[in-house]
Amino acid sequence: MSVITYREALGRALDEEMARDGRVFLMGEEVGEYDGAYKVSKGLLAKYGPDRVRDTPIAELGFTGAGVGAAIAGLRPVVEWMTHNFALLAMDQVINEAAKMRYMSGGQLSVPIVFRGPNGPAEYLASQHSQSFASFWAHVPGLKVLAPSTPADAYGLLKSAIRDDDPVVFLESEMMYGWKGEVSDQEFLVPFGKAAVARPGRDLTIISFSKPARAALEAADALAGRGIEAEVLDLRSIRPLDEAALYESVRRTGRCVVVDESWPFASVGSHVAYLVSRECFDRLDAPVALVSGEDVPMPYNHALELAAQPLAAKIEAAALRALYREV
Amino acid sequence: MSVITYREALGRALDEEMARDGRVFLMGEEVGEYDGAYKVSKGLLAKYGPDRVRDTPIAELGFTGAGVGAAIAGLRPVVEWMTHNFALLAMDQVINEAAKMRYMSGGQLSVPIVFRGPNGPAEYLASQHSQSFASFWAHVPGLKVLAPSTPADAYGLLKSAIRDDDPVVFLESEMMYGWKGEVSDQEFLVPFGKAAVARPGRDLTIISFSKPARAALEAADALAGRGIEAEVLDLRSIRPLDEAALYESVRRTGRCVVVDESWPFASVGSHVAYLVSRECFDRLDAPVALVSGEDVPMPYNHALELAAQPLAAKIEAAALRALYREV
Amino acid sequence: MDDSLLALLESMQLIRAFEEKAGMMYGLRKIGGFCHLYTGQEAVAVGAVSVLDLGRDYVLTGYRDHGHALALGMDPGAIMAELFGKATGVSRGKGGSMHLFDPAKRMLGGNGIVGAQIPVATGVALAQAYRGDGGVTLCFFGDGAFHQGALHESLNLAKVWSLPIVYVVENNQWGMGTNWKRVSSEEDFTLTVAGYGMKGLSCDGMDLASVRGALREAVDRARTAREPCLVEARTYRYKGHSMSDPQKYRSRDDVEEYRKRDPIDALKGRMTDSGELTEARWAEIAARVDAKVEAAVAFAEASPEPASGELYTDVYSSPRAAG
Amino acid sequence: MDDSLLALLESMQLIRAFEEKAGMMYGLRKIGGFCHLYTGQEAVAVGAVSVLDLGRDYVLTGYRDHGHALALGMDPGAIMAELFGKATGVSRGKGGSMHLFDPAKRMLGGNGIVGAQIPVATGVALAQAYRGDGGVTLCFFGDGAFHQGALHESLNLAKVWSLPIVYVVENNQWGMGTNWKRVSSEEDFTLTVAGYGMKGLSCDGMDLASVRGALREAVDRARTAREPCLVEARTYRYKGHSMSDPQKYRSRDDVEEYRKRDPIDALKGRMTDSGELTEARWAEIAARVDAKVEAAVAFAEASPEPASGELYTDVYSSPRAAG
Ligand SMILES: Cc1ncc(C[n+]2csc(CCOP(=O)(O)OP(=O)(O)O)c2C)c(N)n1
Ligand SMILES: Cc1ncc(C[n+]2csc(CCOP(=O)(O)OP(=O)(O)O)c2C)c(N)n1
Ligand SMILES: [Mg+2]
Ligand SMILES: [Mg+2]
Repeated sequence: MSVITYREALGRALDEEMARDGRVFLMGEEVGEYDGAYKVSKGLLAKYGPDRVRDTPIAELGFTGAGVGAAIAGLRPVVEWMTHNFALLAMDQVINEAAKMRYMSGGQLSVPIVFRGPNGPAEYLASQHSQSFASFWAHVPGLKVLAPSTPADAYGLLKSAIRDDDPVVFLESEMMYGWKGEVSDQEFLVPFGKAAVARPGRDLTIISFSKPARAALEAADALAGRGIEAEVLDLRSIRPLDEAALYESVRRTGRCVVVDESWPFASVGSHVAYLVSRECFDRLDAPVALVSGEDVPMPYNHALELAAQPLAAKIEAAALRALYREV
Repeated sequence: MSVITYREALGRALDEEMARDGRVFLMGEEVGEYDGAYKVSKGLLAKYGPDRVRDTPIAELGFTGAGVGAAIAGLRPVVEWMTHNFALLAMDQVINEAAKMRYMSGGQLSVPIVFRGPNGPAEYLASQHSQSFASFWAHVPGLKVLAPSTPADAYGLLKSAIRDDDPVVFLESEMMYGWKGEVSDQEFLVPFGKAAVARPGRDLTIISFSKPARAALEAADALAGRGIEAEVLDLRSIRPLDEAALYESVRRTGRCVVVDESWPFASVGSHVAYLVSRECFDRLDAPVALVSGEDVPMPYNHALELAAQPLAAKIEAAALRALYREV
Repeated sequence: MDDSLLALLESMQLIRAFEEKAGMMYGLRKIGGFCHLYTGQEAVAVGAVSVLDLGRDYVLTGYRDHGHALALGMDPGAIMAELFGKATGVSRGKGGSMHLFDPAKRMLGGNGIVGAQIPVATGVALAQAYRGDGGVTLCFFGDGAFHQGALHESLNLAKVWSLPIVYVVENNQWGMGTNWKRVSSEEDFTLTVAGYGMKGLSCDGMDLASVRGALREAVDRARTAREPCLVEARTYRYKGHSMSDPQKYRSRDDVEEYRKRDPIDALKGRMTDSGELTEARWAEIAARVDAKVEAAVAFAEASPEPASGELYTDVYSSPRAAG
Repeated sequence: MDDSLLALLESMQLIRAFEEKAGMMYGLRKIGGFCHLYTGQEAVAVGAVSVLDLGRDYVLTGYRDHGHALALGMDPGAIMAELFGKATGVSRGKGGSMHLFDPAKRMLGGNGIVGAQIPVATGVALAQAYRGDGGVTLCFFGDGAFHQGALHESLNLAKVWSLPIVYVVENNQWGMGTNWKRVSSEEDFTLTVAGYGMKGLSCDGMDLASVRGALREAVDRARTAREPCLVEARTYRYKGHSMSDPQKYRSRDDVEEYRKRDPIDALKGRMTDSGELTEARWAEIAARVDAKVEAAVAFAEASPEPASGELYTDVYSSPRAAG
């Protein structure tokens, strides 16, 4: 066991997978000579050279598509988007090429590729640099979508993603890169489609993924101070989704708050909230609550920026309402 | 009153708005000399000339962005996407420019623009040409999203969209272009954010929008044959959403089926189903059902293609299940 | 006598006959949706593919892909079955006309989004360079696709990374109803790519020899010097853009002008004049081609529809991998 | 004595002083997030803007936009307040450093997505052409942005539609840590645009006169002949890409080389030598500039934060238009 950062966990996963399999390579803006805009790929250029740690021009559509082509031709590319915000430019290649290739070729082609980078708001970045696109990716059959919130899950899921034969969208966060956690020194994989019980509890279920998973835990701490034991589930994998785990928990607790930092409309959050509403219909003691990012572009001003996000206080308040307690 | 097609209704709206306001112009692939890939703009080039009916190269990102620029500089562009499928290439301009411009400029700039074209599956078009992107657009604050299913609504909403000071995404359908309906010969506007009661009923509420609205009506007919009176609501406007109308109806009927031809995950359909589940929590006699497009890329084979869509039989079955009746 | 040239003539004739039959089958509603015929452009696909090493090279193209598929030697029956949406189709009835794939025959599709194959093909060439396997990728697209940003980004990547790729613009002069001159800031595409430090070659797409000459040079440059390049093949499509195009944007005469320079007739004429081909031999070829096409139709007709359970297969590598 | 030249010198000095102060304020955590300073490139924005007709022309740029905003005469206090995220900022604290807008001063932003302003600017020029108002649009972007597909699509549109636009590549030689030569298939961007039938002009971005000469020609061509064109201004940024850049990719010496050719020092020197400028006059200018910058900081400091209700304003044209 070592305590390492989320950033280091990703770097270790990349390093190990590149060492293990010569078909694995990394490409993206500033991944090589600059050691990564957020230093995830630190040291990899020196170790593996420019063919396997490939700097690209600023051309998201082009290099993302080139990754798809390399994958159908038998390699296992990891494409780093400097942030997911810029991936809007590459959506056509991800959705119309990567996600559909296997299906429209009648199963003849595989696209073993990972698209990764920071997603969601960070600090003082304003509207074009503070978006969570989890809902866009999750909408699309053919893609797998991962959103770990701890260094250990980041490590184990990235390794699984690189070994997977399907296109995987991997959601990180600028804010999470510095988060620390215990990671086994032994190699391990985390499987797709398994939610984690980040904290067990019996009074209500809080479901989240990615960065807000920590706010969910903070809210659970605050609730514990009021004698309320919240169970916190961290989805880790959005597609496939561990529906069974969610239903099992909510059927036990009877109350549920879903937390998602994306905009609310047509989001992963509202989808999960719907699934729980439907599948736990007979066992719910209160409507499922959704605490999402506010339905606005992200403002630059920091107080407004914080107000736009699903911070712990909002989650706590939603939990109290779900328990019909005073907020 | 005249009986005209959805296509003609759109053409009439464009024609009238162009005649009314010299700032309104149409641009897109084949809108001019070809009279429109689906003939929506038929005759407009002859009437208004090439500056106001502007053919573009195949460059969705570029000409969509050019529309945004023209809008901030004071014109009122209508951008035709030959189909929404191709708009994935233009998403960055729609989301990062059009939708956010007002907000990130602190209210200084307006983007009065309409993005329109056929959306969703048609026939034998396979995976890259059969996508409904309603959920992508609806996710984004700053955009308004319209999805009329009748000629009259298409006419009245397109006129409202062109006069609106915000960016509007307008969802049509290749299959709907030939649909006929009565449209008043007098000019009229349809306001945003008002759902239509396409059929009144008391036993359950079926909510839909765009092309599946017709399947919902067919299902209601079939249900009527079984003595079940379904109320069919046609959203027409997805953003803003007429939440009050939905809740009023479901609180009355106690049962609800939502129909959306998009993929299910993080969709308009699952979002509306969640809202209804939450807001009508105490009044629901059964879980809200979602009948969506299947969670697969669209196959070419026609039988599979039909099986992938939310046709009337599936809606009827979902309604029966919501009524705890035998399917 | 040049047997290989005869084989190429037969390949062109197979495409011609296949496409004419596909058009008929569309009329009979055996085929639906978008169906883009390759008639008139046969010399481009056949000529280009003829210079490849099919042990290691790859081809990608757009939605007007029947010609490339046939030129690569894909089975006409499996292609026709795909157009019919049958389970025996190359893409098991899931892809249709625009999405023909057959990696064993080096065909990586078949793309419906104008220009989207360009970055993908660039990545295939990247894989070839990465492995150093000596392979070359051929990427076909139309004059209309030339204006997509995807092209610009890809040309730059290919040049900066020295990828073994040849971009082939099939300039059939129309992108749907739009003449290429009307939407091109520079009519000569080889000049545009020169601005990317890339060699551009022009050839007569109605003339097999001209296509082969340019492609041989281009493929050689890509393979041995890892110098990407672009070939513009000026050609013409005889039919409408897809089956639903009334073609008001051009006159019958324009089409007739090009039919006079028909690539099959031209090659046939030249070979007959030189004595390489006799009428009898031609009749034999034409009959064999017709029989193949008939057999393809019969195979497609007789083939089963995909089972309904196929709706949920091939979404992921393992069944029900995602919920 | 050339009063206008003195005014331009003062404008450059204002940008220099403003940016240095902004860097300090960032250090004091008054400013957060991405903050891209324009130091070193002053001659480009000031020179380019100086040839515009601000009654009808427009400017759009990327995220390194303080220089353009100041050159256009936007209020330094409102800009600094924006960087501080205050309610009195040009964008009411919602945009921040990357999103400065002021339509009255002809500034249409301020864009954080590399290259995204290029199609938007092309559309602004389209509106000018549509109205025939004689206006010209200036679109600034960096060497890194040159490889975005948005550029290719826009160049083609501008040329095909004869739009009154001038694209200005501020080639400061680095896109973050990437030297432009490493990612450019053709190092000379004017050659690339020639492939779009477009005139390309080069100028020395460290020399105000050179920038003005090229821009005057380009703007004139755009305005009178509706001929879009591109100007490459070779320049250099003295600071890191943004405030968090350790700059390991270049040496101190490289930066020093360019500082020797500092555009402000150069102009000052030339004007002093020719007698157009005295030390006393310069001291006066510098003092005025410093006072302006101090006042800007004081204004920003004293300004209120946006009210919490501002979170939901300016999403739509009318409040709560969407649910
Ligand atoms: C991105 C995108 N935009 C628009 C279309 C619709 N479309 C299909 S083919 C075509 C014309 C393409 O012309 P060209 O590239 O010259 O190829 P050709 O059809 O002549 O072979 C258009 C506009 C599309 N499929 N994809
Ligand atoms: C589409 C997109 N990709 C990546 C980024 C991250 N990024 C911001 S600035 C930059 C470098 C741009 O360099 P250049 O165009 O030369 O402009 P300069 O910073 O030198 O002014 C990058 C990669 C972004 N903002 N947008
Ligand atoms: Mg063409
Ligand atoms: Mg630069």
